[in-house]
Amino acid sequence: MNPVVRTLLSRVGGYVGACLLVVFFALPLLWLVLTPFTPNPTYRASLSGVTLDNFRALVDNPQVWPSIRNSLVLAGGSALLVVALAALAAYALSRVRVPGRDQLLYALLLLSSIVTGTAAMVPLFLMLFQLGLIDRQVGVVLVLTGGLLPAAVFMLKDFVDSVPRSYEESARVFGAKPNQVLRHVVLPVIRPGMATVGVWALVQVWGNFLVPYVLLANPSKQPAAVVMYTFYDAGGQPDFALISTFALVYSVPVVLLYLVVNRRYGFAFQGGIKG
Amino acid sequence: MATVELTDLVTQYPNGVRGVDGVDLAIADGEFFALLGPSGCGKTTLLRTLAGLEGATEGRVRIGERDVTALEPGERDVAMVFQDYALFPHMTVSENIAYPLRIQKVARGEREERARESADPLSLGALLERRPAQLSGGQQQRVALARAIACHPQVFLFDEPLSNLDARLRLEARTFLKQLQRRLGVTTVFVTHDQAEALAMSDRMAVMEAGRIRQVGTPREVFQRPASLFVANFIGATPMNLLEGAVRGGRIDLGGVSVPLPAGHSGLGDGERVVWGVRPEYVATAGDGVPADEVVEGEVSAVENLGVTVLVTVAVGGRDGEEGVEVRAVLPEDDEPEVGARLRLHPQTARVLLYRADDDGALVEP
Amino acid sequence: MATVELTDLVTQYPNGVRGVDGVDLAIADGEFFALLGPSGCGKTTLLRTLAGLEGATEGRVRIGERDVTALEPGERDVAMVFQDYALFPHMTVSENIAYPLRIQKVARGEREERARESADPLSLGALLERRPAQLSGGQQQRVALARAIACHPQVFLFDEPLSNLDARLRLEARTFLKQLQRRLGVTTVFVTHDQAEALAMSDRMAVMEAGRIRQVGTPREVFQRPASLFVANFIGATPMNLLEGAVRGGRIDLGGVSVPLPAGHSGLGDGERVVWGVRPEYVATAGDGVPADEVVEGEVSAVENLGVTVLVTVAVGGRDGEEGVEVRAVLPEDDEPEVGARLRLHPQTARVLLYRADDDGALVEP
Amino acid sequence: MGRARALGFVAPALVVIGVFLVFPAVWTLYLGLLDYSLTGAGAQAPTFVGLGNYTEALGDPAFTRSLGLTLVYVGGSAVLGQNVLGFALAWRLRGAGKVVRSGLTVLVLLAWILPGSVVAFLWQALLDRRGGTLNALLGTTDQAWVLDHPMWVIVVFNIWRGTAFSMLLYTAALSSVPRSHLEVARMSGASGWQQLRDVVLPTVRRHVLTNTLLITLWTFNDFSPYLLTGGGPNGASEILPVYVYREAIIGGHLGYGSAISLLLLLANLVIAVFYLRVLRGRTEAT
Amino acid sequence: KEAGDAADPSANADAKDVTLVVSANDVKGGKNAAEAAWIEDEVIPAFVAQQKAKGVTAKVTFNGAGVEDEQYKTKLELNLRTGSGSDVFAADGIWLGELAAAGYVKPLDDVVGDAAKDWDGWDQISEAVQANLSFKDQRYGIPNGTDGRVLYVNKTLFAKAGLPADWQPTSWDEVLDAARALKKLDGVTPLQVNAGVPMGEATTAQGFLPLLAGTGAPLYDEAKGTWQGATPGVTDVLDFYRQVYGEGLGDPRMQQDKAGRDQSFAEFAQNKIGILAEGDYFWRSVICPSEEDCGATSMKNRDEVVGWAKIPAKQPGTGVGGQDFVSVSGGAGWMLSPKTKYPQQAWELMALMSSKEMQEKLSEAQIRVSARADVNAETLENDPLLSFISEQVLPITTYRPSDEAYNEVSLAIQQATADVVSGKSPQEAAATYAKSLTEAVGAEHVAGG
Ligand SMILES: Nc1ncnc2c1ncn2[C@@H]1O[C@H](COP(=O)(O)OP(=O)(O)OP(=O)(O)O)[C@@H](O)[C@H]1O
Ligand SMILES: Nc1ncnc2c1ncn2[C@@H]1O[C@H](COP(=O)(O)OP(=O)(O)OP(=O)(O)O)[C@@H](O)[C@H]1O
Ligand SMILES: [Mg+2]
Ligand SMILES: [Mg+2]
Repeated sequence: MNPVVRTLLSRVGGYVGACLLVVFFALPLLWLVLTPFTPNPTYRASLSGVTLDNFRALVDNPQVWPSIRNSLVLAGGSALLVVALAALAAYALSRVRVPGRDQLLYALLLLSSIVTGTAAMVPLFLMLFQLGLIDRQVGVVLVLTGGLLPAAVFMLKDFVDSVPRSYEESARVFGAKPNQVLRHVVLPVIRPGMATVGVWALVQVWGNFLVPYVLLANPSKQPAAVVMYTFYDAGGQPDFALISTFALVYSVPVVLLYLVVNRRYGFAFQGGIKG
Repeated sequence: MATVELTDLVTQYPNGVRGVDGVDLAIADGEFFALLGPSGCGKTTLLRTLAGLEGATEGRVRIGERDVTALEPGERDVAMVFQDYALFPHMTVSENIAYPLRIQKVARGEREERARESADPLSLGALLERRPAQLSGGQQQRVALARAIACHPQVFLFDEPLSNLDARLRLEARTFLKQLQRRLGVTTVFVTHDQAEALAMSDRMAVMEAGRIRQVGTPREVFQRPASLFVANFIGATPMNLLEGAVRGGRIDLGGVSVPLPAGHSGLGDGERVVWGVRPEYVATAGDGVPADEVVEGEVSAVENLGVTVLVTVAVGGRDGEEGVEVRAVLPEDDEPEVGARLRLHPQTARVLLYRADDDGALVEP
Repeated sequence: MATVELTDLVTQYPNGVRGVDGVDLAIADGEFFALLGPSGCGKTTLLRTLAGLEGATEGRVRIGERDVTALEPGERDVAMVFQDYALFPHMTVSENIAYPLRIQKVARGEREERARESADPLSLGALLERRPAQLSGGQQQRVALARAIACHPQVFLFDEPLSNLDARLRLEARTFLKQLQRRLGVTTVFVTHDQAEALAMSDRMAVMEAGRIRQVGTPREVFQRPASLFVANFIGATPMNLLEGAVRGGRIDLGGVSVPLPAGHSGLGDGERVVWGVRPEYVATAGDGVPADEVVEGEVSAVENLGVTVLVTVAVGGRDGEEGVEVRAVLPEDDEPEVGARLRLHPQTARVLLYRADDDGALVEP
Repeated sequence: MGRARALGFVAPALVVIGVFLVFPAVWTLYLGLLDYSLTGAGAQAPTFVGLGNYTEALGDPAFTRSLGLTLVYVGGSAVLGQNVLGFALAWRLRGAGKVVRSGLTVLVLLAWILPGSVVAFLWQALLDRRGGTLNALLGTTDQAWVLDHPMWVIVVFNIWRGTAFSMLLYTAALSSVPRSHLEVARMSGASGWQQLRDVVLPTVRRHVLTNTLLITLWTFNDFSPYLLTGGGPNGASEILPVYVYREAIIGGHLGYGSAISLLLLLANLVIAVFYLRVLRGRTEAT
Repeated sequence: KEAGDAADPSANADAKDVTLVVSANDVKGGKNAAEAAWIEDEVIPAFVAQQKAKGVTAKVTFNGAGVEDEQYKTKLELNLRTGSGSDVFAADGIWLGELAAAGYVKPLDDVVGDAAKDWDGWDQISEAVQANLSFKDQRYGIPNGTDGRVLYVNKTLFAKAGLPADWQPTSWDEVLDAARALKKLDGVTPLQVNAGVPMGEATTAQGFLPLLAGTGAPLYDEAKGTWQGATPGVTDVLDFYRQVYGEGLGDPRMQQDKAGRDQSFAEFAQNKIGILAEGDYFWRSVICPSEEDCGATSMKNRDEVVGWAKIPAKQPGTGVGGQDFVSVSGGAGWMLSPKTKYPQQAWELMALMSSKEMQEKLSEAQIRVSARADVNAETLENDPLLSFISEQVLPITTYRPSDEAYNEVSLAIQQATADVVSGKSPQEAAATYAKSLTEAVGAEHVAGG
């Protein structure tokens, strides 16, 4: 085949493929973009006029802002805790040879699938009750952190593995104590990894409904994910005006966070467990 | 500044490999000492044991008056420059240089002051606010040096600091590093696998093989009288001519050619197998005045331009189906022969060294 | 085998950088041609454009009789050896060597046959079933070569194939590669930033700077008469002495010292600024018979051992607070001076080259 | 770093994991041995039934069907869908222009970071039988995607939702493939597919393993299809997490639900070991 | 074990500082906002004032929620189990059996004692409605309200199909005939009866049970302690479903869809459904004329367009107790946690909530059928449907069994209807149902076969 034609064809094919992918990924988002501005929102993604009334209704709703704040507290708290604990653990696990380390990590990963499942709700509730952590946000944060930690360590360890040891050794030769090495060198270097894992953890918590709902009694402590489900009118009909607008507002912090992290650190993963 | 003394040092890795396997070494105060050897011989391990990054399995390390064997790296008062420089990517040049001072809790203002002081003589003054990723290889190397200098250590440890530089830069950096060390007068241990680097820069050098030191001496001593075949093979810009043969009738028979026995070796018995060695630089074209029994003659099989000189490989002997031998000579550029031409070479008998033809390959002293 | 011809070649990267910026070059059939230049000058880009890995923005590439400018890399009948060898870690040596044949759908049996054929002369016969990770650097390099040979290309392209070897191996590989190319007679383009490599191995070489070719010629031509300051600076095992000065009264005043004007340059006007250049190898200690006006005298500031020779740096002039200049000389080992000693040097006027003291720094032809 | 200090670094994470993960998980596993329910008489005095719950589950056609659906779901959406699409995206976007790359990346990531409850609405709006965007787009009326092709819907949904992770991981992986290896293949005349097979895949095999392990695990536990299909119609998309939800929360059979959780875990383990075998087998040879 | 502790009715009876927590599945600004507002703005201030008059400082918090009933129930059970959470809570009558069997709740007589026995409000609440929050003849809480089911009809469609505006079928066949007539209209779903799993309890309460009541026997025979298995009655009901959905009179897809109930509401509001079997809240909260209250499903002209009819027995006279017409009611009420620290004050709060005054306030905020007859008498007269229900339906209605197994039985029923809707034969579905039933309650508690 003529090389020019060939290049042209592959170009065109590439663009068509890219367009299809864009459509595939963008189509479901249409509703989120259009509905909040539609006067009488329904399941349909249509724009029958533009209005900001829905936002006004949202502003007037007493649950909205506290719930977003609670979401920030829960998700932010969990993300910070997850990142902090996982970074420490990942560093140690990456640098010290422990027999069976990878198996242990994987076993924990598997166990985490149990506590994130619905069946564990009862043991979790009873345990937190005994610990006096029911209806306290810190309890929710701890439970969520526990569930996310194994995967976070798993992912962060790959980042630490990719940091040359000479950085640490160099600092040690200059007399840095181990925690100084960690603070001055290792943590800053794996910051992109921590940011990425942090966003990941935050997203997981941000959308979590069951755990905060069950473990928090007071509605004023409930996060947005729980409140999202309360926007039904008296007849049990979803109130799309509120839901769509709230969905948009509710998504904004996560998207913003992603944008910030992406700009500052680049959103990236390391990968490749040591087979 | 300080002396460095290693006694019976052994460093064994957890997997059982002995990276350093019984080393005794004394390095003088202010000396520029090179550790040379092929890849995997244990140079880095030795350096790291000195720095305290690896624990010594046996033996002792003394720096100055202190026995530091059991001390942490940070307590040994040494500074190390790693092969990959290990500059912290998230710190500016200035912060990198001042890092050791930060550890020593020097106040920020003074830190910056001293960073500037170390940076200036290395022409880094204008780069202080950049990050390592924005520097060229040569600049990175200088930052690593400045960082090592900034903490005024008693000993510098350099692990192949030049090997990441390109050929030209490497030459310049050599001179520069040497002058710097001279000026600072800090005892320096320098690891390299490049013999030219070791020769050019060091006051004294050690050649290592398999965790052991094979020879210690000034570059001159090591270059002129390599103590073993291994060292002989390793040292020199062009590989040394090393040909196995047997003593026969006061001469040495190299298979196809025979060369005179150097003076002082009459003690060698007839038929004894030795390795005849001479550097290509000490092989010249045979002028008319050269006695015929000191000439080896053959066909030029390769010519390499070395600049002002050429390295000529001559296939000697090998008639009657016998395997011949190759003799290399470095000749002035004007004498460059054609490949295929016949050439008469004259190895300077006074420069010839003999080695035992056994595993150790020790130098046969006259 | 084939000639290679580049006409007005320009290769521009998407970011606007012109890696190759107007190159005309003709390489003869069977020639061993080296591309030399500092990092970033466009050597790799040129080679990759030749290989078809980068598209030419302007100009044409011809290999043999064919215009290959628009062809895919796989259709150009060239083989490339990469700097990192690019051996596939998951394939055995034999599979690696036979990989191009596998793509060409050669039957398995024949593939193994031909892999063996290419491997044997490179002494890889015993290693065919190993994987690259189990090979030393030198062996890996030979496997990469065998892979290039196996597909019987018309042109070999080598991108710094030796730079990952350690110093010793590099020297051996040089000779080996040269001999191999000679035997196969395949046109070869060889990229390096190491001038010694280019000098030693190539039939002809080109020196590049910033995407352009600055000089083409045999190693001898380039070494003896670098066409510009840039080339002069770049070529040579030791950096050339290049000192700026002014013509004054039939001599050249270098600031503090004055040296004779070389023959054939009487056309230069008084006060004209030139760069005086001479290789350290062409500077000797001044014997008694040397006329005083050809001697430069100063204090030794550094001595580097080069093996059989030493590189001596002498600070000349610089009295009365004036900045002096440094003159380097390569002296025989026996003449090694002490640092700090006074030394009289004699640059061979016949070897001195003059360059214009402008940005181009072109050679002033006599 | 010394062992002791390392332990110090790991300890906080271990404590949190021990208290808030291992302990409740073990407790859950213990409940799986009981005839435990949250209400009714079973809550008063649960009896020990040993492996009763397990035998019951394995004998329950609803469970086996659910397990089968889960395998289809995981296989289709994660192992194949996210893996392949994520890889393809990472591969294509490598050479793409900045606009296309960042645009697509943001879209893919949005699907990943938007909260599940929001996403559920988005997909209901997309697939709605009456006025869904998809029907409007295709000109089909009254096409109830969720009812007619429930498994397809949740598989495609999960591909949409989860591809971002694979894409990110493979982007990192692909940057570890030496360019020269690809170029050797190109110089040999290898086609795009041959380059992929001979160079890229062998190099990123470990990343494939990591990725596949993680997304398999996550997809096995993914509850979000419930928000789309509710497990229906008539159980046709009742994957195991939904099954557990129905049994444990709606039906109140906590002991049973816990037992299923363990079975879920075991299935996962078997699959993980299988991956390790397949993907690692050849690495050992080196 | 914890749940088994004996309650002490007199605990803290004369405390001067009282803290109480009320919870319900409603929340201001969301689900059932009116009730949440009522609790926060009416009940609590009134209670605080009432206590203050007695010299007691009361602090009452309301823990609202707005989630699916199963989730509310799960959390409620966890709270009751540990004794954390609320003192007074809202619960659906059908949960009582389970909660009581688990020991999570106790009879009012045990927890509160005489005060509960002597409450004057009981007189206003009919026996049947009281039974909704009673278990084994003991009262566990005070009912808050009740409801009734009818068949809603779209009069416009009826007119188009030539059916009478004051339609009142007397047998299932008449219903089906009307549906068949409606079927001739284009784009109209003639008849929608709740079925299938996604609708949850609505399937049982709005669809299956009213039909079953029309076959003569209740689902659960209290006297014998048996549930109807694959009885002819059950099979008849399932066969009715088959006719509706198998003949295309109803839209089976809507019953399978997760949001199917919402869809049927929306379609009814758009005049696309002829007959819909629903409870009264459909009238007041789904298709009310106010767009503000009922959103997209509001019907401005509801009062002109929408008619209703009582649900007929299978044949006249075949209903439970030989009735011609039947209905099923449910309803939630207030219960208190046996672990409350302040049983007397909690009771006082409950009693206040169920007082005439408060109940009237609630009915004003959101019209509904209260549990109290005196309240209904005053509040319902302006609403034709609700007064119809209160006058004509409640007398013939039946309540769901409050047995602890009810939840599971209901799940089995939902599955059976789902099977029929998706094409299985009624006999097959009934057999599967009977099997699940046997597993859930034991063979000795299953009648018929
Ligand atoms: N961390 C380690 N664990 C086990 N063995 C090691 C370790 N590091 C090095 N070795 C082994 O110890 C020996 C000496 O290694 P070392 O790194 O000191 O060599 P080197 O002389 O620095 O080589 P190079 O020039 O390649 O850097 C080698 O055989 C090497 O394989
Ligand atoms: N992929 C690329 N995209 C943009 N610019 C590039 C790319 N590759 C190289 N360049 C630029 O093109 C110029 C020539 O690069 P090239 O790699 O050809 O240099 P080189 O002579 O091979 O250098 P080195 O000795 O460091 O390998 C440099 O300025 C480089 O920064
Ligand atoms: Mg080393
Ligand atoms: Mg290059």
